[in-house]
Amino acid sequence: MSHADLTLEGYSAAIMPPAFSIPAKKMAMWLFIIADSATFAACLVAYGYLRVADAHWPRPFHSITNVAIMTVILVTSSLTMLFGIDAAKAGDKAKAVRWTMITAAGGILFALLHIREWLGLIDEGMRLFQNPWGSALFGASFFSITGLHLLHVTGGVIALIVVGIRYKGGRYNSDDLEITGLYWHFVDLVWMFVVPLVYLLNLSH
Amino acid sequence: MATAEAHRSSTGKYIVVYVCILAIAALQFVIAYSNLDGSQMLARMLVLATIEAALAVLFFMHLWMENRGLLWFVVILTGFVIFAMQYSWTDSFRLLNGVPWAK
Amino acid sequence: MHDVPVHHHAPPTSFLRKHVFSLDHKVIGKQYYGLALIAVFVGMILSWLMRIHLGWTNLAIPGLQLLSKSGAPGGIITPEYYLQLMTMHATIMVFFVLTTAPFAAFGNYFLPIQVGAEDMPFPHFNMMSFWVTFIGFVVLMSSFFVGDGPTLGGWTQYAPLSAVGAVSGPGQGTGVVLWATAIAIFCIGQLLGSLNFITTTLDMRTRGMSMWRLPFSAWAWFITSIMGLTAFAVLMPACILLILDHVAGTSFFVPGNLVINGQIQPHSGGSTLLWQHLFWFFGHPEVYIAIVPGMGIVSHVLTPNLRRPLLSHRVMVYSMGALAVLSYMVYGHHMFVSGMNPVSSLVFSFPTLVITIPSTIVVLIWMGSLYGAKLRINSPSLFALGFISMFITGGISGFFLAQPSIDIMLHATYFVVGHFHLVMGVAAMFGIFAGTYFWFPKMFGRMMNETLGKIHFWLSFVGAYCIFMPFHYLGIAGNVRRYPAFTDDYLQPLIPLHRFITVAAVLTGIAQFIFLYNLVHSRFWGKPAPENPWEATSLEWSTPSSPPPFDNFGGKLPTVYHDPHQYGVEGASADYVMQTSPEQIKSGHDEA
Amino acid sequence: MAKLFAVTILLIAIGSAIPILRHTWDAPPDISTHGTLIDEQMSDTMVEAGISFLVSQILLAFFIWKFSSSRPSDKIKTFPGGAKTIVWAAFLLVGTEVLALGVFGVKAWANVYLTPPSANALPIQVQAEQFAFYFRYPGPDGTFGPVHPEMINGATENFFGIDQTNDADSKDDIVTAEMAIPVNREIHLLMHAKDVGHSFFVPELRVQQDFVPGLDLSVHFTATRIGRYEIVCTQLCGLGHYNMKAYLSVLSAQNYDDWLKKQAALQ
Repeated sequence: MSHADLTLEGYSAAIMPPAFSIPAKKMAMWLFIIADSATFAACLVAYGYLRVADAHWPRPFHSITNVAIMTVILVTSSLTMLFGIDAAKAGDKAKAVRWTMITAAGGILFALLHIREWLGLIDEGMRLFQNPWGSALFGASFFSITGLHLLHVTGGVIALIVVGIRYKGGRYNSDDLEITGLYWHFVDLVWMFVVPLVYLLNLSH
Repeated sequence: MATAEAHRSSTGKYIVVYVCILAIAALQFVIAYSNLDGSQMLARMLVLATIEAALAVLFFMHLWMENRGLLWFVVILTGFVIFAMQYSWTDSFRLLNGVPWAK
Repeated sequence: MHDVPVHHHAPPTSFLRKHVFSLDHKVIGKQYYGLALIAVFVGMILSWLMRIHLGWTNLAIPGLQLLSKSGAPGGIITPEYYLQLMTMHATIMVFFVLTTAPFAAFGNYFLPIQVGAEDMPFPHFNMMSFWVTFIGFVVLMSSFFVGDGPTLGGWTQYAPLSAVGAVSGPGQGTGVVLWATAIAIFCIGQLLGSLNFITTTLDMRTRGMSMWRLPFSAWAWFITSIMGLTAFAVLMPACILLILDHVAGTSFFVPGNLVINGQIQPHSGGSTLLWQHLFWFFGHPEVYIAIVPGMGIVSHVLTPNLRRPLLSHRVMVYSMGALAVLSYMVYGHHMFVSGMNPVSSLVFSFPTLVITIPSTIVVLIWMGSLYGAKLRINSPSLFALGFISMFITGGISGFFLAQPSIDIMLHATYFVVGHFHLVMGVAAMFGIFAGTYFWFPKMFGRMMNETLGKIHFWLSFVGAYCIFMPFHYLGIAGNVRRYPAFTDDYLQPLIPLHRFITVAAVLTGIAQFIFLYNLVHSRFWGKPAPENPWEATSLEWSTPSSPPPFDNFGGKLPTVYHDPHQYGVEGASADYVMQTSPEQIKSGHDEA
Repeated sequence: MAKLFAVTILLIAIGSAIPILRHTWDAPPDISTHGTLIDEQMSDTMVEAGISFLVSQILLAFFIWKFSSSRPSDKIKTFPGGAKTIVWAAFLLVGTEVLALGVFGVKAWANVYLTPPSANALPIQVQAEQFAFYFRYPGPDGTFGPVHPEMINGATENFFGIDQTNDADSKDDIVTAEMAIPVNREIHLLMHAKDVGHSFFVPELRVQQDFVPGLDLSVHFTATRIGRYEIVCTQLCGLGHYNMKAYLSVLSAQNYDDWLKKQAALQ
């Protein structure tokens, strides 16, 4: 058992209790989330900055159906993640794995819908450097922000599957599942800002 | 570690939060179709998104149940950094008027 | 001692795991130090080339044509090659020396030991952090040999010069992409490092080690890593957007209707000020990422040599914290005349001026602690005192630059160059030197040569003033920076001063080879170090051996009973009380 | 060793102050109306910074001298008042001093940047490009014609992209490579970057302003002394950055009119 494990299991005779009463791994995830929020915030500020500066920013989205479905899927996957974590905490391993995999499936579905949407837009002539509706920066910012988010979703799905399998095999415990869950909720949380800023404000009337 | 019983009751709480988040998201979609001008709409969107995010952070990510120190650490640090980024806006607005002679 | 035994992993035996992909924070710390050492000499030699060119523009530097045939035909540096060398000098120094050496190198080695831990909580991340940084360095250096050389855009890479591609000058195509890639990679490395540093400080402290019992250096690394966590997270997407502008034809930072080389550029809609905002939002915290660890190291080195604690532990820590907070609120002072909203200039000016207050407090605490102390003069303490002198000098020129009205005269002149070289370049380097002389016995079990150390100090101290003080005069006279040659009439009288600086720079640079020799020689043939050569109290001096064993404390974790800097304690059995000593003392000097 | 160190610090501190006190390398004399405020601000700051610099370096030297030679039996002494005094001193002395500088500095800044140019200011356009400045005078009609970037052509010396055949306003515009201005007349300088970022710096005029591509800025100033000065670029703009300059001639009103006529004839 290493020192790190000591902190993870709250074995506090040899060391000071952790600052915020959470294991180091969870703390690291929170720190990652803080850093990542700064990254997304920088991207969104950059997008907002450019959008405000352009009086004729394109508003090409006709339908909200796809993005609404994607939002519901992602928020629901957060909920299923919570069920998985709860089951793991209660010791019901099979149920926990099942819910985790359902969450991962939700992530995959989200990613597929997203890619389908991307392909649709690419079909309409939207590229990183141009689009048929106006400011070239529309495509650039849309693809880079949603792309960054999609990258996070993909990473999250892989993490969920890996952690889920290893949890099943006994290598990881319910805490690890919970920490992966933290990340997954964060991906969901970022989407909550991406939807209104990138989609809804660019809705054509 | 909390007991299984505590978790059964938390399931109910999660569903309430889930419904709230979806309801707020739905409200955003409704606002998107209203005829508000840009800044008004943006303000409403941001407020709603922040509420959604707060719900997710506090209850999905369990920050409310953690040590209060962690809550303050995360919220103050993230809030401060994001707030500090907002200086640039005035220049963005200036770009609207400071168009090059060419245009 | 009431040490608690812990089980630990067996030390690795394979060469790769032991020396290359080591998970041991001590090895990683040394690797970072080695990287910084290579980088600093590369950076220094680049500065030599630049200085020689500035003093004697048409002087051929033998052999330089081998590095770049087009950049230095016949050994004479072309203007564009000068700018490329300058950009690389700045990038290497800021990122791969001033960030890696005081923060990543010493922090990795000593933070876990100072909090009383076996290792960092995420050794794999730690290893990745180093190797990712290393890859960043390799990518950056590769730009010397790829295409038409490294970028010439300066380390700030202002768009659109940096964003429109090769059309704007040599190195602006591949060079910029490599630069931005290297920096983005570097950001990932430092994010991983920061993550480890923060969790180590928060969660790995040994029994009795409350936050207020952490020594100054540990506090400084902790505060720095919080800055690093958020600042590098902003630079990374900015670099990626810059790369997209290059390779994917986006125009985040390029407005429309630019005519370069007779062609209208295809870009439109972007903003050059956006890049500046994003860059400086990182850039200013970065300045503090370079200097705050230095402040921590200097405090940590000074206390054992003053034989008394600093006047206040808490005030010192709060001041460093205040600097960290302010560093996010002042970044616009780099942009006073860059076309930013003139009202914002005033808004940024005041927090910048307020920075004077915590900085003054830090300096006055050092000075007030000198009062009535029993100062020991040795290489580490000389460098620490030299740091204070440099920090004062460099800090005071900030009075001028914080005011937008004066900045009209001084912006982009050598005054700025003198200011930041003294305060974050030389001062931070002095912090690194102080740390090296101080911790070398712990890192390698041998003492460094004192005489050589002192010679190194004198030459560096006097040399640094000879180089950087005249920069201020040049700046006041209006000498613009980033000029490979001075063709303007009003700059002609200043050229003798430039030659003086060049001579000083070459001599000071040569003095650094004394340090290198001392480092290498002492590593193998130095006098064996006593257990606690500086009679210091913090935990790194309680490890069973020098260098510490694989698990730092030999299978047991220490227990901490005291504040970190207990010197000259009344009624104690010795002049100093180790943090691990269970001896009951009346804590006389520290309110913490 | 410590005493030598103290003396070294002292010598460096005094040696650094001498060129400042003797004005060995001074800023060129001011030729503008707004520059006085900046110069005053500069010299006030120099006094405060100089005093802070000398006092703190001398104090550092003195402490190093005095407290490095104690015997082992000596007891350590604590600075009177301890950290509390220091914090108060920092806030009260340095804080107020520096903030006062900041507050007074607002006036000098606002004088340049937050006051609009007067209505009869003479408008002149300046376009910065790699690596030259070009100036455009509106001619008798007092208005500038529009600019067409696609028409910019160095070979035909159409640096601004002016369409002199079709645009009425452009017909009388005068484009020059050198800037001439009448003395004691306010100039409203309209700044445009053709390619990358540049800067307009005339040390004598106490004017420095970057050109921002995509954002046309302006500065205004009044020169008070006839002479010939250098305009230099201070924003890194590429390999010829150091060579990017133009001359500013401040002429008497009569000479300015003659100059302008001569330039108009050359168009």
